[in-house]
Amino acid sequence: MQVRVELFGRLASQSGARELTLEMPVGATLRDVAAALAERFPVLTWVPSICRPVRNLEYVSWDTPVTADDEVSFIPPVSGGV
Amino acid sequence: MQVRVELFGRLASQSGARELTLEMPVGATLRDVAAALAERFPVLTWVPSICRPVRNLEYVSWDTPVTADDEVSFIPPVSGGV
Amino acid sequence: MKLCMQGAVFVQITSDPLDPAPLMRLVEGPDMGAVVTFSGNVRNQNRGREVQYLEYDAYRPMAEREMRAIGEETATRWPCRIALQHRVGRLELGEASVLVVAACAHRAEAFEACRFAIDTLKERVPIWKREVWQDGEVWIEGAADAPVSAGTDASR
Amino acid sequence: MKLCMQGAVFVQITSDPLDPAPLMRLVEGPDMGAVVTFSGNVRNQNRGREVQYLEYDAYRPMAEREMRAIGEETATRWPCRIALQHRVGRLELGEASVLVVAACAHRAEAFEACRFAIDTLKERVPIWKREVWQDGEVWIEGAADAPVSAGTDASR
Repeated sequence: MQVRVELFGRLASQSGARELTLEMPVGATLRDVAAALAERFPVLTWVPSICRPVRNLEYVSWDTPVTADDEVSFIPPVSGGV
Repeated sequence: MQVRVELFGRLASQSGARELTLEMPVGATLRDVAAALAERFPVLTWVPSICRPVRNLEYVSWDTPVTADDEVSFIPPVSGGV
Repeated sequence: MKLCMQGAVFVQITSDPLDPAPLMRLVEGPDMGAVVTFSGNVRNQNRGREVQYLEYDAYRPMAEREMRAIGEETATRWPCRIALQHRVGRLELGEASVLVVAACAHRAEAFEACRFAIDTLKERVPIWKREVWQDGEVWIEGAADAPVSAGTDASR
Repeated sequence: MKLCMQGAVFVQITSDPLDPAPLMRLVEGPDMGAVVTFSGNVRNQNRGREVQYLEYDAYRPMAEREMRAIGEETATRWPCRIALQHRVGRLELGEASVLVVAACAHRAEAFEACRFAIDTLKERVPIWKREVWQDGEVWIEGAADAPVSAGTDASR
Protein backbone atom coordinates (compact mmCIF):
# COMPACT_ATOMS: atom_id res chain seq x y z
CA MET A 1 0.00 0.00 0.00
CA GLN A 2 1.02 3.62 -0.55
CA VAL A 3 1.70 5.94 2.38
CA ARG A 4 2.31 9.64 1.89
CA VAL A 5 5.04 11.17 4.07
CA GLU A 6 5.30 14.91 4.66
CA LEU A 7 8.68 16.32 5.65
CA PHE A 8 9.30 19.65 7.44
CA GLY A 9 12.04 21.52 9.20
CA ARG A 10 15.22 19.50 9.55
CA LEU A 11 13.74 16.46 7.81
CA ALA A 12 13.04 18.52 4.71
CA SER A 13 16.34 20.42 4.67
CA GLN A 14 18.46 17.32 5.22
CA SER A 15 16.64 15.08 2.75
CA GLY A 16 15.91 17.75 0.16
CA ALA A 17 12.34 16.43 -0.05
CA ARG A 18 9.13 17.87 1.38
CA GLU A 19 6.86 15.04 0.38
CA LEU A 20 7.24 11.48 -0.80
CA THR A 21 5.29 8.26 -1.16
CA LEU A 22 6.52 5.02 0.37
CA GLU A 23 5.33 1.54 -0.53
CA MET A 24 4.61 -0.23 2.78
CA PRO A 25 3.34 -3.75 3.54
CA VAL A 26 -0.14 -4.08 5.01
CA GLY A 27 0.06 -3.91 8.81
CA ALA A 28 3.06 -1.58 8.83
CA THR A 29 3.32 0.79 11.80
CA LEU A 30 4.62 4.32 12.12
CA ARG A 31 7.90 2.79 13.31
CA ASP A 32 8.13 0.81 10.08
CA VAL A 33 7.48 3.94 8.03
CA ALA A 34 10.32 5.76 9.84
CA ALA A 35 12.61 2.83 9.09
CA ALA A 36 11.64 2.88 5.41
CA LEU A 37 12.25 6.61 5.36
CA ALA A 38 15.73 6.17 6.84
CA GLU A 39 16.42 3.54 4.22
CA ARG A 40 15.50 6.01 1.49
CA PHE A 41 17.41 8.87 3.17
CA PRO A 42 20.21 7.49 5.36
CA VAL A 43 20.73 11.02 6.75
CA LEU A 44 17.38 10.64 8.53
CA THR A 45 18.34 7.75 10.82
CA TRP A 46 17.96 10.09 13.82
CA VAL A 47 14.20 10.41 13.23
CA PRO A 48 12.90 7.60 15.49
CA SER A 49 14.96 8.74 18.48
CA ILE A 50 14.09 12.46 18.20
CA CYS A 51 10.67 12.76 16.60
CA ARG A 52 7.06 12.16 17.53
CA PRO A 53 5.03 10.31 14.88
CA VAL A 54 1.91 11.85 13.36
CA ARG A 55 -0.80 10.18 11.30
CA ASN A 56 -3.45 12.23 9.51
CA LEU A 57 -2.53 15.40 11.43
CA GLU A 58 -2.67 13.75 14.86
CA TYR A 59 0.06 12.74 17.26
CA VAL A 60 -0.03 8.94 17.66
CA SER A 61 2.25 6.22 19.05
CA TRP A 62 5.02 4.45 17.14
CA ASP A 63 2.96 1.25 17.23
CA THR A 64 0.00 2.77 15.41
CA PRO A 65 -0.65 0.96 12.13
CA VAL A 66 -0.91 2.91 8.91
CA THR A 67 -3.45 2.27 6.23
CA ALA A 68 -3.48 3.09 2.52
CA ASP A 69 -3.58 6.80 1.71
CA ASP A 70 -2.68 7.82 5.24
CA GLU A 71 -0.66 11.01 5.52
CA VAL A 72 2.28 10.51 7.87
CA SER A 73 4.82 12.87 9.34
CA PHE A 74 7.57 12.91 11.98
CA ILE A 75 7.77 15.91 14.27
CA PRO A 76 11.09 16.98 15.82
CA PRO A 77 10.86 19.09 19.00
CA VAL A 78 9.00 22.25 18.01
CA SER A 79 10.18 25.81 18.13
CA GLY A 80 9.94 26.21 21.90
CA GLY A 81 11.68 29.16 23.50
CA VAL A 82 11.31 32.93 23.60
CA MET B 1 -0.45 77.92 58.86
CA GLN B 2 -2.11 77.23 55.51
CA VAL B 3 -2.52 73.71 54.20
CA ARG B 4 -3.82 73.00 50.73
CA VAL B 5 -6.24 70.07 50.40
CA GLU B 6 -6.97 68.40 47.06
CA LEU B 7 -10.24 66.52 46.69
CA PHE B 8 -11.00 63.79 44.14
CA GLY B 9 -13.57 61.16 43.38
CA ARG B 10 -16.24 60.90 46.04
CA LEU B 11 -14.70 63.66 48.19
CA ALA B 12 -15.00 66.10 45.30
CA SER B 13 -18.48 65.08 44.19
CA GLN B 14 -19.94 65.11 47.72
CA SER B 15 -18.33 68.37 48.82
CA GLY B 16 -18.63 70.17 45.50
CA ALA B 17 -15.01 71.30 45.93
CA ARG B 18 -11.82 70.05 44.25
CA GLU B 19 -9.38 72.17 46.20
CA LEU B 20 -9.45 74.25 49.35
CA THR B 21 -7.11 75.82 51.88
CA LEU B 22 -7.47 75.11 55.58
CA GLU B 23 -5.95 77.14 58.41
CA MET B 24 -4.28 74.62 60.75
CA PRO B 25 -2.34 75.11 64.01
CA VAL B 26 1.39 74.36 63.95
CA GLY B 27 1.95 70.70 64.79
CA ALA B 28 -1.32 69.53 63.23
CA THR B 29 -1.32 66.02 61.81
CA LEU B 30 -3.08 64.50 58.80
CA ARG B 31 -5.74 63.30 61.24
CA ASP B 32 -6.32 66.89 62.35
CA VAL B 33 -6.63 68.03 58.73
CA ALA B 34 -9.25 65.37 58.07
CA ALA B 35 -11.17 66.56 61.15
CA ALA B 36 -11.01 70.15 59.96
CA LEU B 37 -12.20 69.03 56.53
CA ALA B 38 -15.19 67.22 58.08
CA GLU B 39 -15.99 70.35 60.05
CA ARG B 40 -16.07 72.37 56.85
CA PHE B 41 -18.00 69.64 54.97
CA PRO B 42 -20.02 67.53 57.41
CA VAL B 43 -20.81 65.12 54.53
CA LEU B 44 -17.14 64.06 54.62
CA THR B 45 -17.11 62.59 58.15
CA TRP B 46 -16.50 59.15 56.59
CA VAL B 47 -13.06 60.19 55.34
CA PRO B 48 -10.88 59.07 58.31
CA SER B 49 -12.41 55.61 58.43
CA ILE B 50 -12.24 54.94 54.66
CA CYS B 51 -9.30 56.90 53.24
CA ARG B 52 -5.52 56.76 53.27
CA PRO B 53 -3.83 60.11 53.94
CA VAL B 54 -1.40 61.59 51.43
CA ARG B 55 1.05 64.45 51.92
CA ASN B 56 2.92 65.95 48.97
CA LEU B 57 1.92 63.08 46.67
CA GLU B 58 3.03 60.32 49.04
CA TYR B 59 1.05 57.92 51.18
CA VAL B 60 1.85 58.67 54.85
CA SER B 61 0.35 57.76 58.25
CA TRP B 62 -2.44 59.64 60.02
CA ASP B 63 0.07 60.82 62.64
CA THR B 64 2.32 62.55 60.12
CA PRO B 65 2.54 66.28 60.87
CA VAL B 66 1.82 68.80 58.15
CA THR B 67 3.83 71.92 57.56
CA ALA B 68 2.95 75.18 55.84
CA ASP B 69 2.27 74.92 52.12
CA ASP B 70 1.99 71.16 52.21
CA GLU B 71 -0.42 69.64 49.70
CA VAL B 72 -2.68 67.12 51.39
CA SER B 73 -5.20 64.63 50.07
CA PHE B 74 -7.29 61.70 51.27
CA ILE B 75 -7.51 58.65 49.06
CA PRO B 76 -10.54 56.34 49.13
CA PRO B 77 -9.99 52.77 47.89
CA VAL B 78 -8.90 53.09 44.27
CA SER B 79 -10.61 51.77 41.17
CA GLY B 80 -9.66 48.13 41.71
CA GLY B 81 -11.45 45.48 39.70
CA VAL B 82 -11.67 44.37 36.08
CA MET C 1 2.59 62.62 19.37
CA LYS C 2 6.11 61.38 20.06
CA LEU C 3 6.22 59.20 23.17
CA CYS C 4 9.42 59.13 25.20
CA MET C 5 10.59 56.72 27.84
CA GLN C 6 12.48 57.79 30.93
CA GLY C 7 14.94 54.98 31.37
CA ALA C 8 12.98 51.73 31.05
CA VAL C 9 9.61 53.26 31.96
CA PHE C 10 6.90 55.24 30.20
CA VAL C 11 3.83 56.50 32.08
CA GLN C 12 0.99 58.71 30.98
CA ILE C 13 -2.45 59.82 32.10
CA THR C 14 -4.54 61.10 29.24
CA SER C 15 -8.12 61.88 28.30
CA ASP C 16 -7.56 60.65 24.74
CA PRO C 17 -8.56 57.14 23.60
CA LEU C 18 -5.82 54.59 24.32
CA ASP C 19 -3.96 52.73 21.57
CA PRO C 20 -1.66 49.81 22.44
CA ALA C 21 0.28 49.89 19.15
CA PRO C 22 2.55 52.90 19.86
CA LEU C 23 3.22 51.62 23.39
CA MET C 24 4.23 48.23 22.04
CA ARG C 25 6.60 49.86 19.56
CA LEU C 26 7.95 52.02 22.37
CA VAL C 27 8.96 49.16 24.69
CA GLU C 28 10.13 46.73 22.02
CA GLY C 29 13.87 46.30 21.70
CA PRO C 30 16.41 44.13 19.86
CA ASP C 31 16.81 41.70 22.75
CA MET C 32 13.16 41.72 23.84
CA GLY C 33 11.69 38.42 22.67
CA ALA C 34 8.39 38.72 24.53
CA VAL C 35 5.91 41.58 24.77
CA VAL C 36 2.85 41.17 27.01
CA THR C 37 0.06 43.75 26.83
CA PHE C 38 -2.82 44.18 29.24
CA SER C 39 -5.83 46.23 28.20
CA GLY C 40 -8.58 46.93 30.75
CA ASN C 41 -11.82 47.66 28.92
CA VAL C 42 -15.16 49.08 30.08
CA ARG C 43 -17.66 46.25 30.60
CA ASN C 44 -21.35 46.58 29.86
CA GLN C 45 -22.27 45.22 33.27
CA ASN C 46 -20.81 45.23 36.76
CA ARG C 47 -22.14 43.78 40.00
CA GLY C 48 -25.39 42.93 38.25
CA ARG C 49 -25.96 46.47 36.92
CA GLU C 50 -26.19 47.57 33.31
CA VAL C 51 -23.46 50.14 32.90
CA GLN C 52 -24.08 53.11 30.59
CA TYR C 53 -20.66 54.68 30.82
CA LEU C 54 -17.79 55.31 33.26
CA GLU C 55 -16.20 58.53 34.36
CA TYR C 56 -12.63 58.30 35.67
CA ASP C 57 -11.19 60.88 38.04
CA ALA C 58 -7.50 60.97 38.95
CA TYR C 59 -5.21 62.77 41.34
CA ARG C 60 -3.02 63.29 38.32
CA PRO C 61 0.41 64.31 39.65
CA MET C 62 0.28 61.65 42.35
CA ALA C 63 -1.10 59.03 39.96
CA GLU C 64 1.72 59.64 37.49
CA ARG C 65 4.24 59.48 40.28
CA GLU C 66 2.81 56.18 41.56
CA MET C 67 2.67 54.73 38.06
CA ARG C 68 6.31 55.66 37.53
CA ALA C 69 7.27 54.08 40.87
CA ILE C 70 5.44 50.89 39.90
CA GLY C 71 7.17 50.87 36.51
CA GLU C 72 10.58 51.32 38.12
CA GLU C 73 9.93 48.59 40.67
CA THR C 74 8.72 46.23 37.96
CA ALA C 75 11.78 46.91 35.78
CA THR C 76 14.01 46.22 38.76
CA ARG C 77 12.39 42.89 39.57
CA TRP C 78 12.10 41.66 35.97
CA PRO C 79 14.56 43.22 33.55
CA CYS C 80 12.15 44.83 31.11
CA ARG C 81 10.94 47.94 29.40
CA ILE C 82 7.44 48.88 30.49
CA ALA C 83 4.71 51.36 29.61
CA LEU C 84 1.72 52.24 31.82
CA GLN C 85 -1.06 54.44 30.50
CA HIS C 86 -4.40 55.35 32.09
CA ARG C 87 -7.28 57.25 30.61
CA VAL C 88 -9.45 59.72 32.55
CA GLY C 89 -12.76 61.39 31.83
CA ARG C 90 -15.81 59.77 30.27
CA LEU C 91 -15.37 56.29 28.76
CA GLU C 92 -17.94 54.43 26.72
CA LEU C 93 -18.57 50.67 26.81
CA GLY C 94 -15.72 48.67 25.31
CA GLU C 95 -13.17 51.48 25.47
CA ALA C 96 -9.83 50.83 27.16
CA SER C 97 -9.27 52.57 30.50
CA VAL C 98 -5.76 51.26 31.17
CA LEU C 99 -2.86 49.73 29.23
CA VAL C 100 0.25 48.02 30.57
CA VAL C 101 2.87 46.78 28.09
CA ALA C 102 5.95 44.88 29.31
CA ALA C 103 8.80 43.78 27.03
CA CYS C 104 11.32 41.24 28.32
CA ALA C 105 13.86 38.84 26.86
CA HIS C 106 11.64 35.81 27.62
CA ARG C 107 7.97 35.21 28.04
CA ALA C 108 7.73 34.01 31.65
CA GLU C 109 9.15 37.29 32.95
CA ALA C 110 7.08 39.38 30.54
CA PHE C 111 3.86 37.82 31.84
CA GLU C 112 4.97 38.25 35.46
CA ALA C 113 6.09 41.84 34.98
CA CYS C 114 2.86 42.86 33.23
CA ARG C 115 0.71 41.12 35.83
CA PHE C 116 2.58 42.63 38.76
CA ALA C 117 2.37 46.13 37.28
CA ILE C 118 -1.39 46.07 36.61
CA ASP C 119 -2.17 44.43 39.97
CA THR C 120 -0.11 47.04 41.82
CA LEU C 121 -1.57 49.88 39.76
CA LYS C 122 -5.07 48.77 40.69
CA GLU C 123 -4.10 48.73 44.37
CA ARG C 124 -2.49 52.05 44.84
CA VAL C 125 -2.71 54.48 41.93
CA PRO C 126 -5.21 57.22 42.94
CA ILE C 127 -7.72 56.89 40.12
CA TRP C 128 -11.42 56.34 40.72
CA LYS C 129 -14.28 55.36 38.54
CA ARG C 130 -17.84 56.55 38.70
CA GLU C 131 -20.23 54.04 37.22
CA VAL C 132 -23.34 55.48 35.60
CA TRP C 133 -26.50 53.47 34.84
CA GLN C 134 -29.86 54.45 33.40
CA ASP C 135 -31.19 55.35 36.85
CA GLY C 136 -28.27 55.97 39.15
CA GLU C 137 -24.56 56.14 39.71
CA VAL C 138 -21.89 55.18 42.27
CA TRP C 139 -18.22 55.61 42.88
CA ILE C 140 -16.47 52.25 42.77
CA GLU C 141 -14.18 52.18 45.80
CA GLY C 142 -12.42 48.82 45.70
CA ALA C 143 -15.08 46.22 46.55
CA ALA C 144 -17.56 48.86 47.78
CA ASP C 145 -20.04 51.19 46.10
CA ALA C 146 -20.12 54.75 47.41
CA PRO C 147 -22.73 57.47 46.87
CA VAL C 148 -21.81 60.19 44.42
CA SER C 149 -23.78 63.08 45.97
CA ALA C 150 -24.09 64.23 49.54
CA GLY C 151 -27.86 63.79 49.60
CA THR C 152 -27.72 60.07 48.85
CA ASP C 153 -27.51 57.75 51.81
CA ALA C 154 -24.23 55.85 51.88
CA SER C 155 -24.86 52.22 51.03
CA ARG C 156 -21.75 50.93 52.76
CA MET D 1 -8.87 41.17 5.12
CA LYS D 2 -11.90 40.34 7.20
CA LEU D 3 -11.00 37.99 10.07
CA CYS D 4 -13.64 35.59 11.33
CA MET D 5 -13.82 33.60 14.52
CA GLN D 6 -15.17 30.09 14.69
CA GLY D 7 -17.01 30.09 17.99
CA ALA D 8 -14.68 31.64 20.54
CA VAL D 9 -11.49 30.86 18.63
CA PHE D 10 -9.54 32.39 15.74
CA VAL D 11 -6.39 30.75 14.37
CA GLN D 12 -4.23 31.59 11.42
CA ILE D 13 -0.85 30.76 9.93
CA THR D 14 0.36 33.44 7.56
CA SER D 15 3.49 34.66 5.83
CA ASP D 16 2.38 38.30 6.22
CA PRO D 17 3.67 40.54 9.01
CA LEU D 18 1.58 40.16 12.18
CA ASP D 19 -0.50 42.99 13.64
CA PRO D 20 -2.07 42.64 17.10
CA ALA D 21 -4.64 45.42 16.59
CA PRO D 22 -7.16 43.52 14.42
CA LEU D 23 -6.86 40.45 16.67
CA MET D 24 -7.58 42.53 19.74
CA ARG D 25 -10.65 44.03 18.07
CA LEU D 26 -11.72 40.54 17.02
CA VAL D 27 -11.74 39.04 20.53
CA GLU D 28 -13.04 42.06 22.41
CA GLY D 29 -16.64 41.91 23.51
CA PRO D 30 -19.13 43.84 25.61
CA ASP D 31 -18.53 41.75 28.73
CA MET D 32 -14.78 41.30 28.22
CA GLY D 33 -13.09 43.59 30.71
CA ALA D 34 -9.56 42.27 30.23
CA VAL D 35 -7.57 41.62 27.06
CA VAL D 36 -4.08 40.10 27.37
CA THR D 37 -1.84 39.97 24.31
CA PHE D 38 1.40 38.03 23.90
CA SER D 39 3.73 38.90 21.08
CA GLY D 40 6.81 36.72 20.47
CA ASN D 41 9.44 38.77 18.63
CA VAL D 42 12.69 37.78 16.88
CA ARG D 43 15.65 38.51 19.17
CA ASN D 44 19.02 39.70 17.89
CA GLN D 45 20.82 37.03 19.85
CA ASN D 46 20.15 33.49 21.03
CA ARG D 47 22.34 31.06 22.95
CA GLY D 48 25.24 33.50 22.61
CA ARG D 49 24.98 33.81 18.83
CA GLU D 50 24.23 36.94 16.82
CA VAL D 51 21.11 36.16 14.87
CA GLN D 52 20.73 37.59 11.35
CA TYR D 53 17.24 36.35 10.63
CA LEU D 54 14.91 33.43 11.26
CA GLU D 55 13.09 31.20 8.85
CA TYR D 56 9.95 29.46 10.13
CA ASP D 57 8.66 26.25 8.61
CA ALA D 58 5.27 24.78 9.52
CA TYR D 59 3.28 21.65 8.91
CA ARG D 60 0.45 24.00 8.10
CA PRO D 61 -2.74 21.91 8.19
CA MET D 62 -1.61 20.14 11.35
CA ALA D 63 -0.38 23.36 12.94
CA GLU D 64 -3.71 25.08 12.34
CA ARG D 65 -5.52 22.08 13.71
CA GLU D 66 -3.37 22.04 16.85
CA MET D 67 -3.74 25.77 17.31
CA ARG D 68 -7.51 25.45 17.07
CA ALA D 69 -7.49 22.59 19.59
CA ILE D 70 -5.42 24.71 21.98
CA GLY D 71 -7.80 27.64 21.51
CA GLU D 72 -10.82 25.46 22.19
CA GLU D 73 -9.23 23.94 25.29
CA THR D 74 -8.27 27.38 26.58
CA ALA D 75 -11.77 28.75 26.03
CA THR D 76 -13.20 25.78 27.90
CA ARG D 77 -10.93 26.23 30.91
CA TRP D 78 -11.19 30.03 31.09
CA PRO D 79 -14.34 31.48 29.53
CA CYS D 80 -12.77 33.70 26.91
CA ARG D 81 -12.47 34.62 23.28
CA ILE D 82 -9.02 33.88 21.93
CA ALA D 83 -6.95 34.42 18.79
CA LEU D 84 -3.74 32.56 17.89
CA GLN D 85 -1.69 33.61 14.90
CA HIS D 86 1.73 32.36 13.75
CA ARG D 87 3.90 33.69 10.99
CA VAL D 88 6.01 31.50 8.67
CA GLY D 89 8.78 32.23 6.21
CA ARG D 90 11.65 34.64 6.71
CA LEU D 91 11.46 36.99 9.71
CA GLU D 92 13.81 39.87 10.40
CA LEU D 93 15.02 40.97 13.84
CA GLY D 94 12.27 42.52 15.96
CA GLU D 95 9.42 41.13 13.88
CA ALA D 96 6.65 39.19 15.61
CA SER D 97 6.53 35.45 14.94
CA VAL D 98 3.50 34.64 17.08
CA LEU D 99 0.53 36.44 18.64
CA VAL D 100 -1.91 35.18 21.25
CA VAL D 101 -4.76 37.45 22.35
CA ALA D 102 -7.18 36.37 25.10
CA ALA D 103 -10.22 38.38 26.16
CA CYS D 104 -12.00 37.50 29.42
CA ALA D 105 -14.37 39.16 31.85
CA HIS D 106 -11.61 39.66 34.43
CA ARG D 107 -7.86 40.02 34.33
CA ALA D 108 -6.70 37.00 36.34
CA GLU D 109 -8.30 34.61 33.88
CA ALA D 110 -7.15 36.62 30.84
CA PHE D 111 -3.52 36.34 31.97
CA GLU D 112 -3.89 32.62 32.70
CA ALA D 113 -5.65 31.87 29.42
CA CYS D 114 -3.06 33.73 27.33
CA ARG D 115 -0.15 32.12 29.19
CA PHE D 116 -1.59 28.63 28.89
CA ALA D 117 -2.25 29.05 25.18
CA ILE D 118 1.24 30.29 24.27
CA ASP D 119 2.97 27.71 26.51
CA THR D 120 0.96 24.89 24.95
CA LEU D 121 1.46 26.25 21.44
CA LYS D 122 5.22 26.24 21.98
CA GLU D 123 5.08 22.63 23.15
CA ARG D 124 3.08 20.97 20.46
CA VAL D 125 2.31 23.04 17.40
CA PRO D 126 4.48 21.73 14.54
CA ILE D 127 6.38 24.87 13.62
CA TRP D 128 10.17 25.06 13.50
CA LYS D 129 12.62 27.86 13.29
CA ARG D 130 15.91 27.94 11.46
CA GLU D 131 18.28 30.44 12.96
CA VAL D 132 20.71 32.05 10.54
CA TRP D 133 23.94 33.85 11.57
CA GLN D 134 26.69 35.47 9.58
CA ASP D 135 28.57 32.18 9.32
CA GLY D 136 26.14 29.36 9.92
CA GLU D 137 22.65 28.17 10.69
CA VAL D 138 20.77 25.61 12.81
CA TRP D 139 17.29 24.31 13.32
CA ILE D 140 16.11 25.11 16.84
CA GLU D 141 14.54 21.91 18.16
CA GLY D 142 13.37 22.69 21.66
CA ALA D 143 16.51 23.06 23.77
CA ALA D 144 18.76 21.54 21.09
CA ASP D 145 20.42 22.84 17.95
CA ALA D 146 20.22 20.60 14.89
CA PRO D 147 22.18 20.76 11.63
CA VAL D 148 20.35 22.13 8.62
CA SER D 149 22.11 20.18 5.89
CA ALA D 150 23.00 16.53 5.67
CA GLY D 151 26.71 17.26 5.31
CA THR D 152 27.02 19.08 8.61
CA ASP D 153 27.86 17.02 11.63
CA ALA D 154 25.04 17.02 14.18
CA SER D 155 26.08 19.02 17.22
CA ARG D 156 23.68 17.27 19.53
